Amino acid sequence: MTSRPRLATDVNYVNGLAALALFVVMAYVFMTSDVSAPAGFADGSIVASIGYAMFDMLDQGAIEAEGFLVAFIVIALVLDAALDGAVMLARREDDEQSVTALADGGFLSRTKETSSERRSDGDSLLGRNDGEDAGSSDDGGDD
Amino acid sequence: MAIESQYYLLLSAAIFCIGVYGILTRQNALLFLMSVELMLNAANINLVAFSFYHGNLTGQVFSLFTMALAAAEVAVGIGIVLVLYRNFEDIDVTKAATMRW
Amino acid sequence: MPIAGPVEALLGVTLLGAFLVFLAPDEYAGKLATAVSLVPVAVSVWMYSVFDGAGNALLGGTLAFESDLGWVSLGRYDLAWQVGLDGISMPLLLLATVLTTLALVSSWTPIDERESQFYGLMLLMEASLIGVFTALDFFLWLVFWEAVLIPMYFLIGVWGGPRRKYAAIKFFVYTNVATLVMFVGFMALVFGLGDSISTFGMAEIAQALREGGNLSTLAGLAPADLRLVAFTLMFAGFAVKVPVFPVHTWLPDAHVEAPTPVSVMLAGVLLKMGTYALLRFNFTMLRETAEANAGIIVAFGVLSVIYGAMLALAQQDLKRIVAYSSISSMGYVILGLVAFTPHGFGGATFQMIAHGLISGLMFMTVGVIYNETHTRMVGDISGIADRMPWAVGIFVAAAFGYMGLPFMAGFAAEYLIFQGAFASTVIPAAPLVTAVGMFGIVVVAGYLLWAMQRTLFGEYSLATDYDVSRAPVHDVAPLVVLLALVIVLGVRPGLVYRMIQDAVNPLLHGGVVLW
Amino acid sequence: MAGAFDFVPAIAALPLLAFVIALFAGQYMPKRGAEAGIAATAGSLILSIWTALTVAGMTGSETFYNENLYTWVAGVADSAVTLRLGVLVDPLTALMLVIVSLIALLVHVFSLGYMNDEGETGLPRYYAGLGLFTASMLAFVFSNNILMAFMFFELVGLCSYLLIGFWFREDGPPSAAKKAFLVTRFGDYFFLIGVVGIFATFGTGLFAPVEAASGTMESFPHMAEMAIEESETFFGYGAQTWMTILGLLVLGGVVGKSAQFPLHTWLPDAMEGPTPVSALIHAATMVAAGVYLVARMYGFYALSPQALAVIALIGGFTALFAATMGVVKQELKQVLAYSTISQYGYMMLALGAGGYVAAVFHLTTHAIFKALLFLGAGSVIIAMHHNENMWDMGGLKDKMPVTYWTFLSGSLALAGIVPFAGFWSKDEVLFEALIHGVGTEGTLGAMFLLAYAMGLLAVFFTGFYTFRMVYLTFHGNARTDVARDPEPVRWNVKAPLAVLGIGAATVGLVNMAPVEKLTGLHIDFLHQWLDGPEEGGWPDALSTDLHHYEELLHNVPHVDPAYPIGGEQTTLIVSAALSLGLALGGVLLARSLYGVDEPVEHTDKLGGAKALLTHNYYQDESQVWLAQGVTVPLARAADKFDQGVVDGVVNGVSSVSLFTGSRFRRIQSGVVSNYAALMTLSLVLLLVAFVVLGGVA
Repeated sequence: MTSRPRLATDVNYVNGLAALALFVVMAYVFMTSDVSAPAGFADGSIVASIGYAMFDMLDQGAIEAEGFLVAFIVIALVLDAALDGAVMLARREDDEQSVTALADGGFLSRTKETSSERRSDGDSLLGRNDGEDAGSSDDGGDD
Repeated sequence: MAIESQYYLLLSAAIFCIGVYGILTRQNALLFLMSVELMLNAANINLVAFSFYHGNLTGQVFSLFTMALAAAEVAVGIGIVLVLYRNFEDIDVTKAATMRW
Repeated sequence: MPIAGPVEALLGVTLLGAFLVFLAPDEYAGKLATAVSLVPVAVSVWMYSVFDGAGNALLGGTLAFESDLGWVSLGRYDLAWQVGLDGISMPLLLLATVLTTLALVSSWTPIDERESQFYGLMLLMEASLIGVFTALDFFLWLVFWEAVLIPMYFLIGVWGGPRRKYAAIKFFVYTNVATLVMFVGFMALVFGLGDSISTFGMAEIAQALREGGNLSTLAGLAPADLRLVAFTLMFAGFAVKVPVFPVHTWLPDAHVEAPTPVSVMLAGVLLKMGTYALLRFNFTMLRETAEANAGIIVAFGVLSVIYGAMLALAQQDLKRIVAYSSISSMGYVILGLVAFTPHGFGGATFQMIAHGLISGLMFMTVGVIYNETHTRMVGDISGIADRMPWAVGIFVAAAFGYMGLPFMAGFAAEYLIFQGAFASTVIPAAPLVTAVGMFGIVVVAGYLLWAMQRTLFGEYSLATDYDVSRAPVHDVAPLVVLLALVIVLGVRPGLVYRMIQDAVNPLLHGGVVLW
Repeated sequence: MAGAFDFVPAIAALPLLAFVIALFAGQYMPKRGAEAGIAATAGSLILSIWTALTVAGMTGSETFYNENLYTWVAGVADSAVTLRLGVLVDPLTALMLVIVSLIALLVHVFSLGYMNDEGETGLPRYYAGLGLFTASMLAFVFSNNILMAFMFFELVGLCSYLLIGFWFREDGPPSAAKKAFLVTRFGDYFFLIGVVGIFATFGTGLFAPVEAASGTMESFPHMAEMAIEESETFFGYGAQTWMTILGLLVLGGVVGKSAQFPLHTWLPDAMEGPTPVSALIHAATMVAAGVYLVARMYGFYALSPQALAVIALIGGFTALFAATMGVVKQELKQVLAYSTISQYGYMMLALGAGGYVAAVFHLTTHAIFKALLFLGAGSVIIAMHHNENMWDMGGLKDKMPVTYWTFLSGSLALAGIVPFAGFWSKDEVLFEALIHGVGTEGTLGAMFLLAYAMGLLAVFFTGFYTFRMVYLTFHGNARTDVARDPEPVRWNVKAPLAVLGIGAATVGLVNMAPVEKLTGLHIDFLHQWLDGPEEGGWPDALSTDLHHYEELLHNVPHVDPAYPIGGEQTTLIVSAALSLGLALGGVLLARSLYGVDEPVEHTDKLGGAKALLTHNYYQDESQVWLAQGVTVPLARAADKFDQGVVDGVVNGVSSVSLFTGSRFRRIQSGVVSNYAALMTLSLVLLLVAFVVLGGVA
């Protein structure tokens, strides 16, 4: 099997109509709205002003802005967390044999055994939840 | 003469709707991620446009943050796609429907 | 005012105990919980002995163990941590603490799985109950009122009988919807009062309402109509908890499925929340409305009495019999409350205590028999009097207590209610209505005697494969304590009736009596 | 100095103590608790006699006592009544205390023979029950207000339940116990309404005024009297009507406990209990309580002609009705049971017809001879190894002479043969009914006469069934092996029989009214006892004296005596001769039918009436039908309604929401694209709505 790109055949065009409708409505709204002329920026370096705004040095920037130091730090942390999270999600559990994506050139090379094991684990876990749910609703309904 | 604000909005709406279209019509999780990226950038266009409209840089700063967050989102998103693949042997999002009712 | 009064101490100890017990290993959980619950008993008995409250908590009486701290500001209303006791809540608090301890002891035998969680939830419920009976700020009260449901839900739903899920969900949804209805009614009053109140303090609202005239038109309802609507909604809401016919059907299911100790708490204390709230809200705050509609309200009360008794007559399950008879007994409370006479109010409040003790005793006794026989169906058991003489003796005593045998608490309460209702000027045709309600004492004798004859006496036989022997001491001990309490209160009702009367008498005076 | 009156509460407290001791320590005692009971009842008897002597003025200056001793419930508010417990001692109380404690003592002693010697188990429970029974009855007797009376009345009911159901391992006794409690509870229901009504009307339930530090507390009969004089209205009724209603309500309890028609059905079933208990129930405690209550509050009943008429009619009817049923019974104790119902009917007749002394007199004599008969029957039952069927007996006369002669004494008293106790009292009852019936104007008089006629007819039946019983049991040839060789009884059976046997023969002498009237000798001691030697009678301060009652009877319902046949003496002689003649007629008929060596059943001669009588006029059937044919189906229907309709609505609501939920949840397909599509569509719709509506603002 090659990993050559193919034309998508599983496209659900009917749902796409919703997106089209959304565009129509938005376009209608925007085009009929009465918008005054933009104010534009004052003279000066925009990029520099952005930099100053990020570090709360508003008095040095030429263009009006707000301080974003806290947001900057927070986003730094979030990025860090996201990275950690991504690594955690992506990492295989210890007992699984480590198969790198590159080694077999794609996603499709995992052993059948491992996957079916996973599958059954997941099934039984979810299946039990399912059963309990159904049971309780039946209790309520029948009596 | 600057371009009227409506057209920025129109552009952003178009890109946003293309993103939405992608999400609605495709089943591949990676395409989903790309579509979401499009939608985020549509929002960025709006931010920059309104920043210009109000003469205030806050919108532009915001769009920078959005990009940073988009990066974070992609990182997590791809992680999720990996897990999805591991659990379902596929990245077709319509198959991961075990948690419904 | 010290930050932490006895009430806070009670709550704190119980909550802390609950968490300790949650963490304790199963083997020790029962004993530990019982030991912990002795602290609230001791504290509440001490509180009773130094009780110095006078008058009604909502009508300007002197509160005992009061504390009033600012809590949250919500718009133009200040929510406060306001707790305190008067002559109505003090006995109920005692009832809650004492009954919890006894119920905990009676759980040692039947509860044999997830023990630490069971006992923890029981203590959690005790804490909430303490809160319900002490809180005097509506929001605080509502928090506790709702908090009671959560442990109860789990206690029924996890440790209950075969249909426990159905019963637990029914109980939870039913009472929760009732709370919603009641809440709407109460908030209508609050909004109707508008600027004349600045807190959710029950006393402030009650006094504003009793002085009259402060109520403004709300949502197109004139003040008089607003009172009526609010009264109806609140009555409907609380009636579910009492429970009053026709919103009683959650009770038998909950009782039958719940494990014995939980039934004890449910019948002994939780039902009293309903009547306590009726007394505090409907009959204190909206006195005129209650008086004007006494005929309808008393009809619900009397109907509950007779209907509950008739239903009890048709049951085969001992627990169901007691459950339906609870409906009957709580109907008397309604009859007493609506009479608007000193003995009516006093007797109704006393009946809450008396019925709490007696129904608790009754459920516990049924539980002890169940522990040995593993069945509660009347037809399955007979002649166990020989095998477990003390338990059966107490069963007989409890049954007669339920029938209103003089010198037991139930008689005192019922007599006072009858006395109050008979002389009522509010109830139309009071003597006749009272007489109809009193017929319950005949029916109650009918079904209890019948059940006793079939189960306890005659030749020994048992449909289940268990060997019936004497109940262990720790099963019988709580029964003895309860029976002793029932008799002590029956011989000397004044032990609690004095403070009850002191607290309910201001209800009869027009307007607010300042002490 | 502490006088006898200070110890009156101890009269009831001693048996109560015996109850506690027997219950908890009885199993460690050699006689299983009997010791405590005997000591306590003996103590009660001594104290009662001391009290009686004090009332008679022999051991102190105070001759009556009425105090509130204990505040049960204090009414704080003005309009709230205060409920108290107190002690009232007047001649009636003193007399009854002596009777009750005497019978209780004898029954305790007899129980040694009947229960201990027979090797019964569960004796501590038995003696505890007896103790509590005695205690409740004694406390009931000295109650000074109607609420206290009611409370102990109920305790008496409880004890009867416990004792009748003593042999709980069999099926019969628990059922009988249930019936006894339930039927009397039905009567007590009305009694309780009456009590509540009396308190609500008068604010007090005192039988007699109490001199308290704060002033005199009036009694409710007196207040009722005043109210009638002043024509007040209560609850929308005139005073007279209201008093009648209250009186009849209280009468409900009396009818239940004293086993009057139509609530008498529990009493024959109550024979399932041990025989000494039957003796106690019938002679002195439970059944007597009802009649005693009417006598206790006679000042109240005397105010209502309707109530008097009802009492007299119920009494007369019950006397006749029960006597006819007694004629066909096979079992010794059943005969006695119906005779009890019948005799209490006489007492009610006397009370209704204004014969207060006659009623108390008959209560006294009946207590003695009925206790005797039951204990004698118990003795026979021991001898017969607990076979009670009279057709299996016969010829016991020679084998158990003590039992026979004492039993005969009691039977003569019951049949009303001169000079045994029953003759004097029954004769006086009938005489009073006759003269008041003739003397009273209007319907009330006619009612009295009707009741008198029924009472008179019952005398014949009484004579017949009593001696049918005696002949079948003791005379003729022994019909079974057991009867040929009966088990001997010991002193503890014979001693109580002897005491009572002598009593049954002689106790009538305390009030030989006919002799007094004829000879002019003042030997109507009981009359004097209840009336008092002084002008106006004593104790005047209590207004519970005979003199006061006679005044009331004369003033309010206008009950007056008149002598239809010549003067008082002639009427007296004719009346006495009539009742004696009828009684003798009954005795002779019994002798001719059953006084032979090999008696046979003659019940078939009754024809259709036999079935009616053996089935007790289908009273039990009808009441069982009322309970099982009406109430139980009604309860089942209510249950169906509850489960189906009321709970059905609740479950309906829940299934509707569950159903809609189960449909709506289909939206949650789990496919992300669908969710996104829905969101998009919703957004579109929202925007369109805004556009159409022209924005938010």
